[in-house]
Amino acid sequence: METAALISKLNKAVPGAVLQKARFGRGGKHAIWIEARSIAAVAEALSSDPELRLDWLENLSVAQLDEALLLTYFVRSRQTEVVAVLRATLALKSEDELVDAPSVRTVWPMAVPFEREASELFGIRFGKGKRETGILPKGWRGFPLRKSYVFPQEFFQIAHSRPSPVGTSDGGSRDA
Amino acid sequence: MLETLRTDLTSWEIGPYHGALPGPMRMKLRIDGEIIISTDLETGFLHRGLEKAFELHPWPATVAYADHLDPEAAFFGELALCLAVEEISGLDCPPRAQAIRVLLSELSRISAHLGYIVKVGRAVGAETLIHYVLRDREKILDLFELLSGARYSLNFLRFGGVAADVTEGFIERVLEVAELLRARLKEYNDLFTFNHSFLLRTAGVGVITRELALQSGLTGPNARAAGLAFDARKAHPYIGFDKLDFEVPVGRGEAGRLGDAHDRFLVRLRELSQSLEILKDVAETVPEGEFSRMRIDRDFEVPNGESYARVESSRGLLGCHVVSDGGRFPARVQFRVPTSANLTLLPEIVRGLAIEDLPVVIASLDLCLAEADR
Amino acid sequence: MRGSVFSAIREYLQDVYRRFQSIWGSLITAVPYLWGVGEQRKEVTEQYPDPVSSRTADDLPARSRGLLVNDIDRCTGCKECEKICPVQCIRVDTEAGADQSKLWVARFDIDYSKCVFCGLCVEVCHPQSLVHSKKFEGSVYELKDLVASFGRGFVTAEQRAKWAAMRQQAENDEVFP
Amino acid sequence: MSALPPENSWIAFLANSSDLAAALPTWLLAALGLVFIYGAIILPSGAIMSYLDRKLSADFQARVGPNRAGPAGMLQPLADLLKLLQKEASSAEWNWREALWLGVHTMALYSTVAVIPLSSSALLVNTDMSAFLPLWAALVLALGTMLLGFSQGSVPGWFGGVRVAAQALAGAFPALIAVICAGIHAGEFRWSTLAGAQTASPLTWTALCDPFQFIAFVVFVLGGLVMLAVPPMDAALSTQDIHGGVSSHLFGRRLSLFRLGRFYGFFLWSVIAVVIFLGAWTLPFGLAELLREQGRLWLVLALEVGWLLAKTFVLMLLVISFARVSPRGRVDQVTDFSWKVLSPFALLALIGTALWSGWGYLP
Repeated sequence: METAALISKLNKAVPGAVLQKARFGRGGKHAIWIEARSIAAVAEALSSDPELRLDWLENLSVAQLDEALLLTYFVRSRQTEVVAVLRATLALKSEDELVDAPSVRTVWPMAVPFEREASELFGIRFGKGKRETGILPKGWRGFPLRKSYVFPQEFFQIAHSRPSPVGTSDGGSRDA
Repeated sequence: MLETLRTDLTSWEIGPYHGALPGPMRMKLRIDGEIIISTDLETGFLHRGLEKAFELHPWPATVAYADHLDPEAAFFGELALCLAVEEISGLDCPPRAQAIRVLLSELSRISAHLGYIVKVGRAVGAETLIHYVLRDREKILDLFELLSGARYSLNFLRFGGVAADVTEGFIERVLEVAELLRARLKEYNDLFTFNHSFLLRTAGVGVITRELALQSGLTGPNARAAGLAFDARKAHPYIGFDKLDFEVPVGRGEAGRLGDAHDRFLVRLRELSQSLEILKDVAETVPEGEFSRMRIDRDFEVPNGESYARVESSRGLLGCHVVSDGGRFPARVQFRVPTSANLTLLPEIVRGLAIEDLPVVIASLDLCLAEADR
Repeated sequence: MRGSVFSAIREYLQDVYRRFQSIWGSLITAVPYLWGVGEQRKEVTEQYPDPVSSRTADDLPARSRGLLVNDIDRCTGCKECEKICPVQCIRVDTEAGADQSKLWVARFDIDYSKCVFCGLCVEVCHPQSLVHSKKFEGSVYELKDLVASFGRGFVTAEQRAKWAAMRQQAENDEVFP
Repeated sequence: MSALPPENSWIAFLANSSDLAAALPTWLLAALGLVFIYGAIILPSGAIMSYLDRKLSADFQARVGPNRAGPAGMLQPLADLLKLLQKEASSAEWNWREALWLGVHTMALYSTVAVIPLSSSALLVNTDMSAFLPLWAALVLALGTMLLGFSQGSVPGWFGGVRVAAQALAGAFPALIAVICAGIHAGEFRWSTLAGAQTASPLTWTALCDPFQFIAFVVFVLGGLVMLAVPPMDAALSTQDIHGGVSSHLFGRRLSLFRLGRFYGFFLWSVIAVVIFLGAWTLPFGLAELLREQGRLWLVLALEVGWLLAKTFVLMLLVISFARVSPRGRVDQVTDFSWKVLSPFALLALIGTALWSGWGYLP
């Protein structure tokens, strides 16, 4: 299905949700930029539409660009071979403040592990729930995948790095 | 009478380190007698901050990190990353390099599936089979070493090709090993696949229904065993898989029910033989030419942009979403790993099973904690 | 007959038969291994480390990635390897040498406790001085013994002054021949 | 020991061998004899079998197996024993329950040394029901093992204990019936009678003399595997499924005692199977009579023990090779196999044997 047709369908189902059509990668692929608040409604519309039946959230990727988190939903259908990319941005307020985003796990149950991971590593609160844990140790502070994150020197008095016999390099690494 | 007999629930924690587990994770079981009532999974013990590490290293060094996504089939991580980066920067891969990539991809798949047979064999206590399979997997690891110099972490792919041309005699040895493995597969089947005790342990155990597979976004051989014929090699052909003729085996529920542990085992065996076919086809027709478009360069820059590459790894759909801000370092590299779906449905399918089925089900799911935790 | 006692008994007997048959089938697959019949059924164990039956370092494939070795005479001290190393296990310190053309590589340390043997450093090495040897036995008792040093050592202050003078001399010679 | 040993018993044998022995009381001789049997026959058999087991498995699995300790690795069992003996306990706390039930387990096992038949002249207990004595010992052993599992204070130990008990009960039933089959054939359950019913020719061995006896023999061996949790019927003690079950927390010396006990149970069972079904110790070519006429009683004793042990080892190796290629069963499948497959066939064998043996007496 063409992106344009998809957008017109969405405009009908959830008015005002679609912000714009954006290019995604090379080769004429497109992403649909949607309003962050209406992600859940869009998801509902896409999965319940009889023609589309986008019932499979293949991937949820989060990336930080400057002061915004970029949520990319790779959605597809098991029945109709339709593939779509949805995109929304969340503005970051401060370094260690949680950001809110609607959860899509009621529509796409497979979103649970993706949302859990993004929630923990980027500090996003999906739905009304709290920030989930599972990857980081209990009591870990900060959101490691944000650009502003500084790796702590120690955690509960356990030093994270041993003094290297060859010293630290000043070469290729960005964090040096 | 027996059905109404209820005993107090017992808690049992397995892990984080235990031989029956696929890697470090903790299972908190609630068991009624010996029936599993509920399972809580705690993962993250193997979180190495891999995705963060990508952002801190220059582009050429990231391939070495992609190796460590899934140590048992390191090649697929590399391949996904390279495909994504090549798409952004518009590099195309020479035909010879593509053929080498297909060879490596299928060899990795075979080696990972042989490793899977070992896991299942160990879970049901079939010692002899384990040794036979490990012996044969060694042949493939030797091939890897011959080609790239390493047995697991190949680090052989480069953006726009492969690191080096094939060594002399490699193609012949691939064909030899393929021939050998075909004979071995028959031996495994005679020894094990339809052994009565093995059927008893796996048939009808740990059934993944079609609905459950759909709900959890399951991919790979596990989903195919449940009847979902999705294969990224067919749905989104890459490195020339569209030109190859191969089948995607789907579970048939021969021994027990569709989507049980035995189906998962059989589907992988069938995939193995399909991969052998592909190996044979490709190895006989490796085109001549260059093996890489560019030499490795520390200052290699990827233009501003993003892409998403899909690869069918031995465990399922491996996606790689790469965002570049046009510099020497990636802005974001995200992997969509197949194991996280497997992990979410593990508590579902072990509910109501006896605790002795737990190792078998875990082994038959082919979990990889390194990949799930990253 | 379906569902009758007889068919139940027949099924039962078939099941018992299959059970013993599969054991028998497995046995006849494995028994030839007892005598190592045929080339494909020989023992594959390789003795290591005492005695080393095969797979000595020389038997490894040409591309095998063992411990790194740097030929310091060819090394130009360009630090490419240090910069590309994904785990920052190489440390190179250089100084200006006796003449303009070459740097004095005072320190070239590789920390094998960090090295992942990815081979990138070898690939970027233009003078091809850094190579993977086939040596793979690297276990030591102390962590610090895992550092391999290939550098020429730091120079003394007077040596440095002398070289500076030599360079100056060479420069002067060039300008006023 | 109310019944006095018969003339050809090894006690009389010992007593007659020297003046010093004749001066000692019978009970002391008997005790010394038991220690001798344990030290000179059972422990070496354990070492030999564990070596053969590992070599055979290795041969099956295309590897070399033990090859470091001694020539061709033959001293490996000894090295293992020495290693296990010097291991420290996993916890400093003395678990007296574990020690107690390990003690019961061990006593139950080694009490059978007194009843183990090794040759025509090495029979300490040879009553008209002596063939059942090892079975009772095996049930006491199961009780001891079960409580040993409970005493571990852990979930796997508890599961292991319950499974051991379930398997012992399931295996004992068909095995007992199989013994009765052999008894019907021989006419009595005395060791000497059971052995005496068979001659050196394999065709007269109880297992091969009629088809029902062969079924009984197979049932006896498989029932023993289930009863004593020998691989591949070792669901009760499997490392993968329930973390080693009973032995999950055993360590060092206690573990070596437990392991040796497991081996001994298997060994004992195979000895009995050979005595009851596979021609016992009867030497071929009438060697025994020949040598007895010449008065070489010691040689007869040694040859008979050797012949019996040789047959036992072959039987054990067969069972091991069968275990090496079969996946392990789940505990309910093992007990199901015992109750639903072995037991009906045991009953079939019992009826068949009874008819076969009683044919001539029928009117």
